[in-house]
Amino acid sequence: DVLVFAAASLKGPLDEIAAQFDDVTVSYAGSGTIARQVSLGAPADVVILANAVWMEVLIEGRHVIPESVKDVASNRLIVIGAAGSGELALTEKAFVERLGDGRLAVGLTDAVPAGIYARASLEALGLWGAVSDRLAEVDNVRAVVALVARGQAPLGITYRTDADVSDAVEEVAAFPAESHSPIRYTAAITPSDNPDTAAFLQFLSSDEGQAHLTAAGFLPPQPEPID
Amino acid sequence: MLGAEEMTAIWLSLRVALVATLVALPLAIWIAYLLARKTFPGKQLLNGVVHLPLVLPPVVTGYLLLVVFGTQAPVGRFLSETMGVTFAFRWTGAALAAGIMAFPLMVRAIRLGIEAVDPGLEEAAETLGSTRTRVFRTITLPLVLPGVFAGAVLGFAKALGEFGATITFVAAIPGETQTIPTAIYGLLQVPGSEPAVVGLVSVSIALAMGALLVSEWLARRMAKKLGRA
Amino acid sequence: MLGAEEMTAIWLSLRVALVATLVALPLAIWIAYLLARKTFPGKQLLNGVVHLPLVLPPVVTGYLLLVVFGTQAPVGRFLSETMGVTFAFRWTGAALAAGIMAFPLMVRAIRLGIEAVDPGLEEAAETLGSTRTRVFRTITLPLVLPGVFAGAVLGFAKALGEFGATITFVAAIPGETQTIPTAIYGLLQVPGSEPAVVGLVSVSIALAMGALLVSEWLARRMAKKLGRA
Amino acid sequence: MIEVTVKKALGQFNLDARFSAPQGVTALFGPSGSGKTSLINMIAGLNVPDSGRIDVDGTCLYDSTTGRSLPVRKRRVGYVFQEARLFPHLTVLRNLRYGGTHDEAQVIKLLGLSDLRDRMPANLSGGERQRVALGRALMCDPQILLMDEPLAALDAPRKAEILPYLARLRDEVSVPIIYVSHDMSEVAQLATTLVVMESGRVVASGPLAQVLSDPAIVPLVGVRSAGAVINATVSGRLLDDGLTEVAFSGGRLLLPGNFGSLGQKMRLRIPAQDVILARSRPEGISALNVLPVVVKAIEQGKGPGVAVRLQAGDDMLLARITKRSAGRMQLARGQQIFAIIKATAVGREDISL
Amino acid sequence: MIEVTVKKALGQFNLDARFSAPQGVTALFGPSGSGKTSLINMIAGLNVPDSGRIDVDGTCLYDSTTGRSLPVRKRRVGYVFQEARLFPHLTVLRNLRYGGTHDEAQVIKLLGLSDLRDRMPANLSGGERQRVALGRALMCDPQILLMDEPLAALDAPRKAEILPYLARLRDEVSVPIIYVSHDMSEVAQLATTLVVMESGRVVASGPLAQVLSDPAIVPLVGVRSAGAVINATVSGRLLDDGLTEVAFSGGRLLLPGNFGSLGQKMRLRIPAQDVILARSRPEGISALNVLPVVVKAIEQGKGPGVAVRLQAGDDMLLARITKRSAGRMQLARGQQIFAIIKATAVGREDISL
Ligand SMILES: Nc1ncnc2c1ncn2[C@@H]1O[C@H](COP(=O)(O)OP(=O)(O)OP(=O)(O)O)[C@@H](O)[C@H]1O
Ligand SMILES: Nc1ncnc2c1ncn2[C@@H]1O[C@H](COP(=O)(O)OP(=O)(O)OP(=O)(O)O)[C@@H](O)[C@H]1O
Ligand code: MOO
Ligand SMILES: [Mg+2]
Ligand SMILES: [Mg+2]
Repeated sequence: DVLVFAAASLKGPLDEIAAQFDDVTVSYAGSGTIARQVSLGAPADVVILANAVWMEVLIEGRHVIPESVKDVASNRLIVIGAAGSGELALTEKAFVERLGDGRLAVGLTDAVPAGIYARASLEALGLWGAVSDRLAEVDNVRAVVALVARGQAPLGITYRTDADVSDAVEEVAAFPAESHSPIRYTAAITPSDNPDTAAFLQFLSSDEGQAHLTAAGFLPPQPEPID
Repeated sequence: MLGAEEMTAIWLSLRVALVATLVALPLAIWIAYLLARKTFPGKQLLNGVVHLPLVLPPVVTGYLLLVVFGTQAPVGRFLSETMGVTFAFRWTGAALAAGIMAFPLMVRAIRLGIEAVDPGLEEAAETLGSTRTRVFRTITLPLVLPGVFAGAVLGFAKALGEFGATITFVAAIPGETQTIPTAIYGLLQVPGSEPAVVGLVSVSIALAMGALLVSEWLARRMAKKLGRA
Repeated sequence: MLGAEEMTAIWLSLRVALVATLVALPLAIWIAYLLARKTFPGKQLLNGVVHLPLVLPPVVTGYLLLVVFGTQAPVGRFLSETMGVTFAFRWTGAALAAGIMAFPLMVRAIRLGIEAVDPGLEEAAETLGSTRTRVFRTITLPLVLPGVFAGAVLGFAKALGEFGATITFVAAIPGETQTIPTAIYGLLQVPGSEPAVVGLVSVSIALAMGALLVSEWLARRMAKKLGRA
Repeated sequence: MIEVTVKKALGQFNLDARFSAPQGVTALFGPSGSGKTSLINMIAGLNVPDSGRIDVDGTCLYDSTTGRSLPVRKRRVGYVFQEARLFPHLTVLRNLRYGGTHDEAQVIKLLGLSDLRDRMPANLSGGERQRVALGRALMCDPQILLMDEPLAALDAPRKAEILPYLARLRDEVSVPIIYVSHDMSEVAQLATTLVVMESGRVVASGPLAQVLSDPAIVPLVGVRSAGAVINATVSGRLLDDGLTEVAFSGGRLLLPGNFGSLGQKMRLRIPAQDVILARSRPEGISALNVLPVVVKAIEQGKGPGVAVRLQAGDDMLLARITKRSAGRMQLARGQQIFAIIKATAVGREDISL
Repeated sequence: MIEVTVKKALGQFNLDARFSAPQGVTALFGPSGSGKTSLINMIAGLNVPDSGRIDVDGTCLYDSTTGRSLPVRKRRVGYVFQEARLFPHLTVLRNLRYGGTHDEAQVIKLLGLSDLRDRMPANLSGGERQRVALGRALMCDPQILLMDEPLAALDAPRKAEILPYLARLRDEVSVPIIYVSHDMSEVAQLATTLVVMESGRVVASGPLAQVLSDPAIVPLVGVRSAGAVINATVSGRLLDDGLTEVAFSGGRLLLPGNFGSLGQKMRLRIPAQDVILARSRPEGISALNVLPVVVKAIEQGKGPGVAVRLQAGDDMLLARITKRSAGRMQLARGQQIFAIIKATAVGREDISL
């Protein structure tokens, strides 16, 4: 049996992939939670995180086998608005206008990966100053979607994969990929010596596995960033 | 160890929990009274609804709050248009979420208190010409105070600790809706933030312990007066 | 609407909540009795510790559980080596988390019940030659049953709804630790899963309502017997 | 005027009571479990009959045919409960004032409550508690007073102290009183009407003197309770001897103690068992009161006793003697004999001013 | 043998009581609030004195000098509380059996509990509740019985029914009983020892007859309560008249009712107020009992009364007559006179077999 601890945002495609095996079970949670659990002895065979920093922590603590770490997918950071609200230019004026006296929903900008990327992009595009005191920071990208879907916030920043969750929202802009460090979903094997893990990881990177991921809106793994 | 943002979160949490408790208390007393002493159609339904925030995952409660009290939602819009109360991304919204999550605990404690009051005393007060309202105010309520204190302290503690419904409903805006638990959550997502977490956790504990000690003291004073201690 | 995984989560939740409530109940009664009737050094500390799970954000409680009962942790290792009980990432751990989160609610309800029992009756039983234990078993406990029912139903509801501490402590492993609330959390990540979420939420509500009705019915029967209704 | 007709099933027990009582004190007398408390609870509105009607002084409190049932607080009953029911969180004074402050100073003085004013109920003795409950009911200025064995927990001197106050209440304030008691001397002193209950039914009711002098009632109320009640006037005082002389239609009686003022009307119970009969006027005996009387009737009781109705002036006395004495004295109707009444036999508790 | 010396401050109230009582029933008599309940609570162990010592039948229950304080459950007291304190969740039968099943059938029968067996306490009347409490205490086979006005809520016939059982208990089981009551005829019938309390202090204590015939005690216990207690033997029966003849050292007395069996020893209270004195043997009167007696002492009371101690055989009787009569009769010590005791004046409640 293979026990996979995976970032919750991967649930859709990963469930499909796991269904190809008889003996793969996936437990979903936030990346930070998973990392802490694994470092405290969780019986996971495979770890898939949406957060590269936490993977570093696991590698340093020898909780995963460093050589096994591998990018499995990537994502795009986008701006969502209420369905039918139309394209948004990535300019200060457009943001300020669209927000009105509302707020911009994002993940916690110093804690949740999607929030951290959002801050980086906004800074890179020179929009941070205009919106930094207009943020509504939440714990989870799905909450961003909920806020925008319920009309509570006019705009929100999420992954492209999240925009599909609700019909009430649509993508109104996409951040340039280079405006933030790459969004990396990395998988690794724990030192549990489970012989079946290899097959699962392999399938993940296979064309078939990747097809499930792209169908859900994920992008193929990005080439290694050049340090 | 605790930065300015943490201090703000602490003050805010205190305010949110206090307001949530104090505003919910009268309503909790009223509902508890209905459940303890009255029979009416839909009683079990009311009872069930009161317990809902306990059963539902907090995120779901937060989402339901959005659906009902959001700016675009009928109730939320009505409140903001007629009474000028908005909850969206305001500390009042955090208090609403905390109050609703704390509500079942308060109702149950107070209800148990009411059920322990001898109805014979209320009867006696009625024969002395008191209206139901006066009987409640002068006999039932004072005798229920231990239950009310218990309910208030449970509610306050819960309100201090509430996270899921709050962040979903009003996000974590520093100085407005970022309470201790949301601050802690943020910190926990970052590797190596443990010392700051310990600081905030200690403050939470200290606040709750303070409330607990005050309520125990009040209850003891009360019991002494009634000759039970 | 509800797939096999959801059904599994429902059964597991039911088992976790039941076990958590039933195992915690005797302990809660004991602690409630201590807090209601005894004075001893450290009483307020105990009282505070009991309330902790209420005050702390559930995630923090979850981490603390992981730190204390994890496979690598001393207590966890001791328990698993001596008694063969492991909590980490097992359904037993989910029950432990649920029980601990529900504990303050149970203790408080039962304590209020105990405080409402006339000590004069316990005195009378003592003059009839009963030991303290027998007095407790035959007089105090039966008279506290309404409080115990209230505590049990609050605890059960809370245990059904517990999310943060559970997912942090034991993750959400389908068939082992994935309860209704963690299943709902997962579903919320997937487009088009609203019907399943609504289904699970309804089941949660139905279960809690069932427990509520049973406890109300038991309490009413009891009250009738005591001639109060 | 109180009129009560009620039916109610209480578990196994069936209450089916009917009585009417004029102004004054109606005593409810009956064995434990006969339904006295249940009955006055219905008058207070704390219990709703299955059917019937309750009127107090022309006000209909309850009528099952019209569906009328006045709420408890509007019935203005002063209810003294068997178990006091003091409000445990209020001081004695605040308990007293809960329903009103009618006659406050007087009530506090007469019930000896002034030292208790600031106490909490938990620190009162059983008797103190009942006195406070009584005071509380009185101070709410009730239109009807319901008392459920209010004095059972009091000692004799306290009882004697409170009873005259109740009697005055009856006479001056003219508030109807329903009084449950096991103590016939209490009842006899206060009551105008006696209602005797047994197993949920009214087995006898009517004016006190009439019911009490009915030999058939003796087994129900107990031998010691029978006796005539007469009206008299304070007519003199023997200060040296500490005696008071009262006059009634049948002559003069010397009673122990200084009470009343000259010319004051009073009520006097002469227990049947304390009357001795003699064929000739006895000489050299310690009993001070010897009255010439005419035997009006001799009624055979069930036991060893015989009740003798005696005419003394316009009043009727009752004597209870043994059959054997009646035989030996050859008592007969119309006979002119003497009734000997010991001065000390008429206790202070049998006199009400 | 019970020996109690205790001190305790209760708020404003100071209890400072000392008494010792031999085997039998010790009556605790005193006004409301005098500390009776507080005192027996200390014997039961429910209240701890500030200092003192309590011994029952040679067992030390409490001693402040040694720090000994037996736990409540080991004191084996049968405590009948003023407020019944029945366990509300148990049926009457299970309440009764809670402390044991000693003498179960007899207790249930004598207290008239058989119909109540399956009832819940909430559905009992006040008197029924107290009877169950009494039964419960009796059935735990106590080494000492503490009764706090156990019969206050009972009607006269029930009282009369239960009292003989308590008397038998006293005589046969030889369990010491401490009995708090306001009713002297209850006390007189049961008690061997009388302890009179006032404001937390014991103001009089000793053998019942002695305390009761002390004129100084009369204001404390009430005029009606004084009276001699004599031992007599059932000596004859007048079936036709329904009378029973008893003999004592001073002569024979006819009493109403059929009680006891020939030769049976009994105890008899002759209330002082029911004795009439005559210089010559009166003729043609209804009172059946005329005894030759010698005046032993004439003691002046505070009020209009005079207490006359009379020697009748080896026994002492007490008569309470007015000063005026005493003067008119020119009573003097050593005088040979007659005591008239009405047969019906000695009530069933004054006789204990
Ligand atoms: N709710 C009830 N269910 C069943 N029986 C009841 C109920 N209430 C009262 N009874 C019964 O009705 C009878 C009358 O009770 P009630 O209290 O009126 O008597 P009471 O005359 O006041 O007696 P006491 O002098 O002892 O106070 C009792 O036998 C009691 O057991
Ligand atoms: N805890 C306390 N604090 C203050 N005063 C108290 C306390 N307990 C009792 N008392 C007082 O002590 C006195 C004696 O009370 P206790 O109950 O012993 O009287 P009692 O003789 O039994 O009276 P009753 O015949 O009315 O039952 C009362 O005046 C009462 O108010
Ligand atoms: O992988 Mo997450 O759900 O953004 O922490
Ligand atoms: Mg009654
Ligand atoms: Mg007392």
